Amino acid sequence: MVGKVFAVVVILITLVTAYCVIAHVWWMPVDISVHGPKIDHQIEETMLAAGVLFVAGQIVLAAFVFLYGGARNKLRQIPGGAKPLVIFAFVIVGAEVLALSAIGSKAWGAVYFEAPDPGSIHIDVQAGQFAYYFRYPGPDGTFGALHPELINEGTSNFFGLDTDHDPDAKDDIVTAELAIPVNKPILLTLHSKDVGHSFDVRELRVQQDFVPGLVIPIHFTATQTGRYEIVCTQLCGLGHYNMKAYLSVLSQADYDEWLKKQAAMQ
Amino acid sequence: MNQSELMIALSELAVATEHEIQMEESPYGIDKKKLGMWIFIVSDACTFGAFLFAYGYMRIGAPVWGTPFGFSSIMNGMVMTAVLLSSSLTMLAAVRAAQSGTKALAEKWLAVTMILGAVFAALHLREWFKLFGEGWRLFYNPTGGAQQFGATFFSVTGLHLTHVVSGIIALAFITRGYNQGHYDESHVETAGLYWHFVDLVWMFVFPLMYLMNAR
Amino acid sequence: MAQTSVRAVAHHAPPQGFVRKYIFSVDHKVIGIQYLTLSLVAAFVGMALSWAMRVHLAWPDVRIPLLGWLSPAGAPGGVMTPEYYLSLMTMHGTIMAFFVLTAAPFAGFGNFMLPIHVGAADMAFPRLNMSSFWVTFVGFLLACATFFIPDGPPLSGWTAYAPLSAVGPVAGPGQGWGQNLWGLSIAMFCIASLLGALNFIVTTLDLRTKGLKLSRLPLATWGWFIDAWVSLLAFAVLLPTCLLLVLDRLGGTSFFIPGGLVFNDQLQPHSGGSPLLFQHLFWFFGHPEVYIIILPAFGIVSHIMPTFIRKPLVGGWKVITFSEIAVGTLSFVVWGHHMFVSGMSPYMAMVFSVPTLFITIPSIIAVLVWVFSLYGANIRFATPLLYSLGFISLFISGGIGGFFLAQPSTDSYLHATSFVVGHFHFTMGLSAIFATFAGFYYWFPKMFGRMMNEKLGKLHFWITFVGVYCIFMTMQLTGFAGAVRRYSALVDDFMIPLIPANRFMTVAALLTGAAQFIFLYNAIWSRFKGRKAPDNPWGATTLEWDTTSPPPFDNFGGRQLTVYHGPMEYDGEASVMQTSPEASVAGT
Amino acid sequence: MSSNRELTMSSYVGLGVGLMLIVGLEVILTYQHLATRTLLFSLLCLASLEGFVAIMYLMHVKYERRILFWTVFPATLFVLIFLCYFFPDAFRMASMRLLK
Repeated sequence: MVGKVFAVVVILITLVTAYCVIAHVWWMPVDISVHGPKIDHQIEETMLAAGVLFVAGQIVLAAFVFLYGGARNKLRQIPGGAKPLVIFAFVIVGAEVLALSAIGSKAWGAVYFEAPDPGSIHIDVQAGQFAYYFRYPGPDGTFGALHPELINEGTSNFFGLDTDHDPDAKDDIVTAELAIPVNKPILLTLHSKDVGHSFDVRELRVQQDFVPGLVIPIHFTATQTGRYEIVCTQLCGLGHYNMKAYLSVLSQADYDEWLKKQAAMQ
Repeated sequence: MNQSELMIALSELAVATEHEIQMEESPYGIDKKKLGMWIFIVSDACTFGAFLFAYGYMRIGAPVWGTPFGFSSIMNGMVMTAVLLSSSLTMLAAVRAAQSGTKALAEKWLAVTMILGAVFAALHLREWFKLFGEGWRLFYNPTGGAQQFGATFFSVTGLHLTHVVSGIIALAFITRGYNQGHYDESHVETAGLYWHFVDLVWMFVFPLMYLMNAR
Repeated sequence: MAQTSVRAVAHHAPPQGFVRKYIFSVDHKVIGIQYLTLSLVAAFVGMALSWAMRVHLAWPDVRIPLLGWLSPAGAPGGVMTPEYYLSLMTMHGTIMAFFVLTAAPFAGFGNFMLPIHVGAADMAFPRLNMSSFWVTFVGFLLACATFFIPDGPPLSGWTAYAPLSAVGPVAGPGQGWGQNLWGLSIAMFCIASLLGALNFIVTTLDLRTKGLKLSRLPLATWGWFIDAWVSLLAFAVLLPTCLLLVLDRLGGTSFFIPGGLVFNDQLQPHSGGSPLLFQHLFWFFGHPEVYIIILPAFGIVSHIMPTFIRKPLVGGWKVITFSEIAVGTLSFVVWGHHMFVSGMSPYMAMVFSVPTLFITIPSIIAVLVWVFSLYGANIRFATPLLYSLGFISLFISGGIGGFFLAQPSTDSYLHATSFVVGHFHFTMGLSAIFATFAGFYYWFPKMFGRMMNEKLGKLHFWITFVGVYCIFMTMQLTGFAGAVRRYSALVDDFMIPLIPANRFMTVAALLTGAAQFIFLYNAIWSRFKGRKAPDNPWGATTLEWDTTSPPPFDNFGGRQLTVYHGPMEYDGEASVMQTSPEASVAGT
Repeated sequence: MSSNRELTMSSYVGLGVGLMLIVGLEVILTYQHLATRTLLFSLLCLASLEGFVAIMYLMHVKYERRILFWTVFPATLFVLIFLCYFFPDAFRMASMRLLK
């Protein structure tokens, strides 16, 4: 009796879980990046492989518990002993994980092994407790040097730019929102002001930590206009849950307009 | 009398006497204290390893490292190495004497070992105070190079020095017990193993912390 | 080639007086019970913390009873501040991972049972064993003390990523003495674990009774033995990590703190350190730690199952043991999968990903062994077996999540989401807890000489089993919607739709947690009022069932034990004790 | 490996002198103005040689059963070798530094 209840409970849990996954009760938002479909594809492949193992594992467990409760049965051993199990694990699961890592490495490589397009729009990103700031190089196309000792929130010198002496810094445009043109390759250089943070845009399929002391490059191309949330996913202190910014993917014309407006506000 | 009462009675009988029980032989064929010391050494070697790898990591990542040790410091290190190495040999002599049953001789060699250990520690502290005098701190590099030099040097050698000092204390403890007959030659041998390990670590610390930082 | 050696065994006399007998006792059985008691207290503390967090996530404005009294600053009027939420989360992780999951199945049951399993009178180094426990105890007190100091408990998570955890109070609340105490507490835990592991290894190798070849070791002992090796090497690396962290905080060094950091417009005096070094050192320990938690669970479940299915495991001792060894070994080369998006070299991601995927092979072999051993069995559904079956189901459910997190491409989406939280709660948290419960119900008669109540035990099982699925499967699946972990409030546009799911999890967590009081009641009631246990209530074969319940001070009353069989001599109703010279019934 | 013919005490003294000579060689190498990488490599090789001799003779492993050697060495080297996985990030730290 206990065994039969156990079997039914396990099967029910398995079915509910499978339903939630198949019906996409909680699922990824639609992808808006060029590299994203590769990642989505990989997640689906993995879900298929892992899902089959999950359902099969739970069902076999439930079936055996259902069938072999009590002392009435004649004891039997699985034919062939452990050998077929070990062979199954090595051959089937081994092949599966090899296939996954072979295909998966391409999805990873598309983001991290390829150099950014030389024509990318370069935007500098700084994370601090608990806000992001973005910096566009301005008309001269060069970023001014960073002087952390000059950082002053009161005068809105978030990056520590020496605008008095550094000609490169004079025309840098600093914003609290990230705007990018659609269908253009973008290069972000991430650096942190204080502790570790992260740059996570779910729709872009981009998540990358800021490492204090290092500049971490990341590149992508967005394919749909819209407004998306950038959230921090690396524990950074009390305001962690509330640390966010917005990513606006604009048409080229809107982007130029926006940039002009921002430059005027500096 | 039921079974459990019988067993309790038996167990009380058993603890009163020393009796012989047949056991599986240890696969290593050595005393359990010695095996325990070996296992400790494996884990302690990993701890030192992690410290030294952190040092390597800091050093690779630093744009300017700076190499502060002049020839006199290196010579001091040479002398320290010689002292520690001789203490290993005297320890060996102590173990041999203990094994051959010449207790007084073993105690004498143990005393020499402790003295050599103390000399090593004294030389080491002299080096430290010299560096303090030059302005080195855990967090400060007076030559303007990477501030990690002080941090890595003092923490790695400090950990080693802690091992030396606790080794001296352990040796003193064991010598006393050996003298009073609580401990036997197997305790001396196990302590010796630890002492050699401290020497072994120094064989890596000296080239990596001193020689790699020679001017 | 049965080599035996005759050794004179000098027993230490049974201790006299309350302090020697129950507090500073060198008896491994008392120490085992001390560890289990410590873990039980820690588990209820950790659970209370998780209750408070879950209630706050689901209903942020609810006043939580007692919380306002515990910390007037952290939870004014019982409504917690964001930083206090993070502190509770940090301490929940620390207490659960170290003082419950590492301590109970390994140090707790291992201490009580391992010497008995090998037929010894005590551990190899009883006094060392006692000091291991008391160092752990002081470590636990230090961790708990953080709640009562003015600086408040740390909030950097159980991973304590630098530089947040390393720069000191400038980084915000919770970065004062709470974080220092945390570092010291974990350093003490490391030392205790190292000494404990050393003791386990030497006891298993050197104190086996006549005839107990390694091939005849009980499977739980194999689990603890392999686990001792993994702990020995992994904690050896966490210890320097904690020391360096404390040095950064108190000594002003910059191991983990780079230059150019600015807090409140003030440039910090540090330079040249690397946060990634901390992550590497921490995860070099941290990933094996997951297996330190789960390997004793593997052992306990493999030990318990044959008794209740009345047949040996498929493949005998070899297949399960070799898969445990493979898991333990591989656990040291996969830590980088925690760091795929952390700024680590992307090429290293591939180096870590492949072994991480391959570690599924020995894990799946272990699961297949358990599941296919049920084939053609005569299952007796006692509570210990139910918990073992629950363990298998939970381990499968969590294990499949590993496929996603082992690959950098899929992890780059799922990293730091509640998918990860659900995954590790299934694989290491709940699996280890279920195995601990299985062990507790199984060994309780031996430890205290009384049976536990089966009805309450089963009730406890059903509520817990269904409850944890409701909590953590929901948690795992909401991760696909990108739900970020470690958020003290759900305020982002995409997080708000997840509030109903979070309320569901909270209700399930409150009910599941409440069910643990059934267990507590059952344990305490049975301890004093339970049915008297016979020496071998389950019809098992290993050495602990070959002595009285509870065992006498030197375990076997000074008898000469000779082992003739492996631990799995079951054939339906028939079974043969390991020490019985009768013929084998299972052909192992 | 396992043999009962232990060295005599005077041979041990000889061994100690030999180890000291290796240390001397290390010091001499230090002052040859080698490239840092070459110096590190040769110092590590010499130190490993010294360590090996110390473990085998001073710490007596040569005269124990083989299994002790095969327990102690693989376990320690396993950890030390895989700790090397850190270093790609150390080089990254040098090349991707925020403040030059």
